[in-house]
Amino acid sequence: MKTSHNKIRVFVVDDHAVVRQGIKHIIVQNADMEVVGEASHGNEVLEKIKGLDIDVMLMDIEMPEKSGWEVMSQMKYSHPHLGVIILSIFPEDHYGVRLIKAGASGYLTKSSAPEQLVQAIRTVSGGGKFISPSLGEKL
Amino acid sequence: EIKLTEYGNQLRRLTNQLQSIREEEKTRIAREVHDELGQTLTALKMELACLVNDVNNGSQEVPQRTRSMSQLIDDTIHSVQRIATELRPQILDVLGLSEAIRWETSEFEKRTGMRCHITFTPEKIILERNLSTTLFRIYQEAMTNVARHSGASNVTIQVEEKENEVILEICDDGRGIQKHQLYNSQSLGLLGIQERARALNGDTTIEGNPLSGTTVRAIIPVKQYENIP
Amino acid sequence: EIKLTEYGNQLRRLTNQLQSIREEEKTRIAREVHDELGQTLTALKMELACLVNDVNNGSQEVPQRTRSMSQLIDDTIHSVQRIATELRPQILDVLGLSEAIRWETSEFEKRTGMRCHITFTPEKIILERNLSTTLFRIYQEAMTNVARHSGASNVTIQVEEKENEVILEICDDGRGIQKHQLYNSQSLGLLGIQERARALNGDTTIEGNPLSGTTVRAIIPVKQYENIP
Ligand SMILES: Nc1ncnc2c1ncn2[C@@H]1O[C@H](COP(=O)(O)OP(=O)(O)OP(=O)(O)O)[C@@H](O)[C@H]1O
Ligand SMILES: Nc1ncnc2c1ncn2[C@@H]1O[C@H](COP(=O)(O)OP(=O)(O)OP(=O)(O)O)[C@@H](O)[C@H]1O
Ligand SMILES: [K+]
Ligand SMILES: [Mg+2]
Ligand SMILES: [Mg+2]
Ligand SMILES: [Mg+2]
Repeated sequence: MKTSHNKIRVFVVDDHAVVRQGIKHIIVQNADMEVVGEASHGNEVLEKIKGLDIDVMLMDIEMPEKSGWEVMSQMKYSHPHLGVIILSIFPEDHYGVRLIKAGASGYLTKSSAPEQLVQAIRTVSGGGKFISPSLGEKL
Repeated sequence: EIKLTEYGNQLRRLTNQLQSIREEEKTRIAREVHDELGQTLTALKMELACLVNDVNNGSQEVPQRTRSMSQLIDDTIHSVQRIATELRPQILDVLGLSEAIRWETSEFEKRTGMRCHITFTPEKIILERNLSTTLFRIYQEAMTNVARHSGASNVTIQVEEKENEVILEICDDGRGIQKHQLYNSQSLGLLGIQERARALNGDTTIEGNPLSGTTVRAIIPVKQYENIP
Repeated sequence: EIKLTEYGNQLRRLTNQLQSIREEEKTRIAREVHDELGQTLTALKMELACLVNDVNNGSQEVPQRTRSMSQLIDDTIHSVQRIATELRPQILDVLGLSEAIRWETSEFEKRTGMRCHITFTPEKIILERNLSTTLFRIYQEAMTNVARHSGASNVTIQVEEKENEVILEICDDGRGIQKHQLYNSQSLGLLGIQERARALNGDTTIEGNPLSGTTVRAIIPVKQYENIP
């Protein structure tokens, strides 16, 4: 379900404010999407998304205390249909394959994010999986 | 001067070696951080200044400039990853011991050409941080020895979690470590393995045989936190 | 199980402590490198992508964007310097022991409010790298103790180079370390000082007195490279 403006509603999770800022700046430049909320800790996520209408979640994997991996496995039950795109600073063969297999809808390295983020959000919001060509080869 | 047993002397050498390793490590990382990262960042800063000029002058070079900046940033991120992973694989903290060992082993296979076989019993082993770290470091030290000394073609890595203990076994089919190498007072790698296990009240056995290769086994009790006051 | 003297047991504890310190250090640095550097670089890359769009759209935001990028680069360079210096003061390699001690001491004064007096005899002391490092680390450990335990107002630091040896002395006018603290088997800081000196065939004495404070002295032979085969 989209809002009245029919924008893709994105929720951003990353423990670093500079990164969340960067993501927001990219999204602001695209008319078909908006950031509807953010969290800086794995622990906050479930609380903060309660009652929110979200199409896509962008989530950092490396966070203190509760990693993106753990949050994702919890949301499998509470939000089984929410598309989650995992962000990581590490290359795809490090985590990517395992996370996609574990149910993530996409995996982006933070250095490829600027180019691929927008496309990934569009694909995942339409119910698809975003798999970069290099990750596709490994799967 | 206090008299020391041979084992005491070995401990003293290990202590000294640990001090120098720490010193070397710090120096190396300081240099890498400073040189690799410092230099590219400085370059980046200059590129940015040029870009500002380019934009102001409506120059044709803007796309070219931003591409080269993007490349510089990627290189720097790459160095950051390499430095951080060498220090402590993040995967150990995020995905746990089994994934960390799988990852390192696949890198090991690429580097050495040896075939590795891994089994975890049960499939998913979750351990507290200190224990994961100790087991991972013992694994690393043993694998370094396999690469350097064994001449093996196959390595079997087994991790088994029982009710009260974890067993890590690294077994190669190489020339087999000999008794005198085991008790050699210069062998600080194996002593380090032993002391790491001991620090968590664990134990190690190391066996070699020219027919069947070398086996390094560490058995470490799993703390039952509930039972500790 | 091999029997160990009390000193041997202490060595074993020191070994374990060194292993954990190394582990903690690595984890901390990995995290700093990953978090501080990795994340600002990621942000920078995103800002650059936005800038490219800004330029293409002829947006008014270009100057604002490049300013914030410039700030991100500066922050990263700053972190690089901080991390590298914490690991190993560059000043030690570039300007040598005396400048490194002067620099650290002035930081110490700012941090603790204690007055420090430094003398170098001769004024300019040039030592080989290993010896400089050892003396600097002993100095750091002793100064940490002064800050934490002495309650002193004044600290005197003396480095004297004689023909065959260097003497480092850190002397405070605090409450004075007591005998039982000296021989306390839990005191790994002082044991570390002693083992560092010993590794270079040196010796340490530590004395305390409630009237005159604490003195830590390390005497380390200067290798005469020419005479060693
Ligand atoms: N897997 C192995 N196969 C055959 N020989 C081995 C194996 N592991 C160890 N050794 C022998 O045992 C010796 C001691 O190993 P140890 O790890 O203690 O020291 P090292 O590897 O020589 O040096 P370092 O202190 O760098 O580890 C080695 O020098 C080698 O001769
Ligand atoms: N300058 C000093 N003035 C007074 N007491 C001191 C001084 N230096 C050390 N001590 C005493 O000696 C003890 C042992 O010092 P040591 O450095 O070995 O251990 P520590 O500082 O307690 O712990 P760490 O292992 O972190 O260094 C201290 O706990 C303190 O009681
Ligand atoms: K938008
Ligand atoms: Mg993070
Ligand atoms: Mg070895
Ligand atoms: Mg101390």
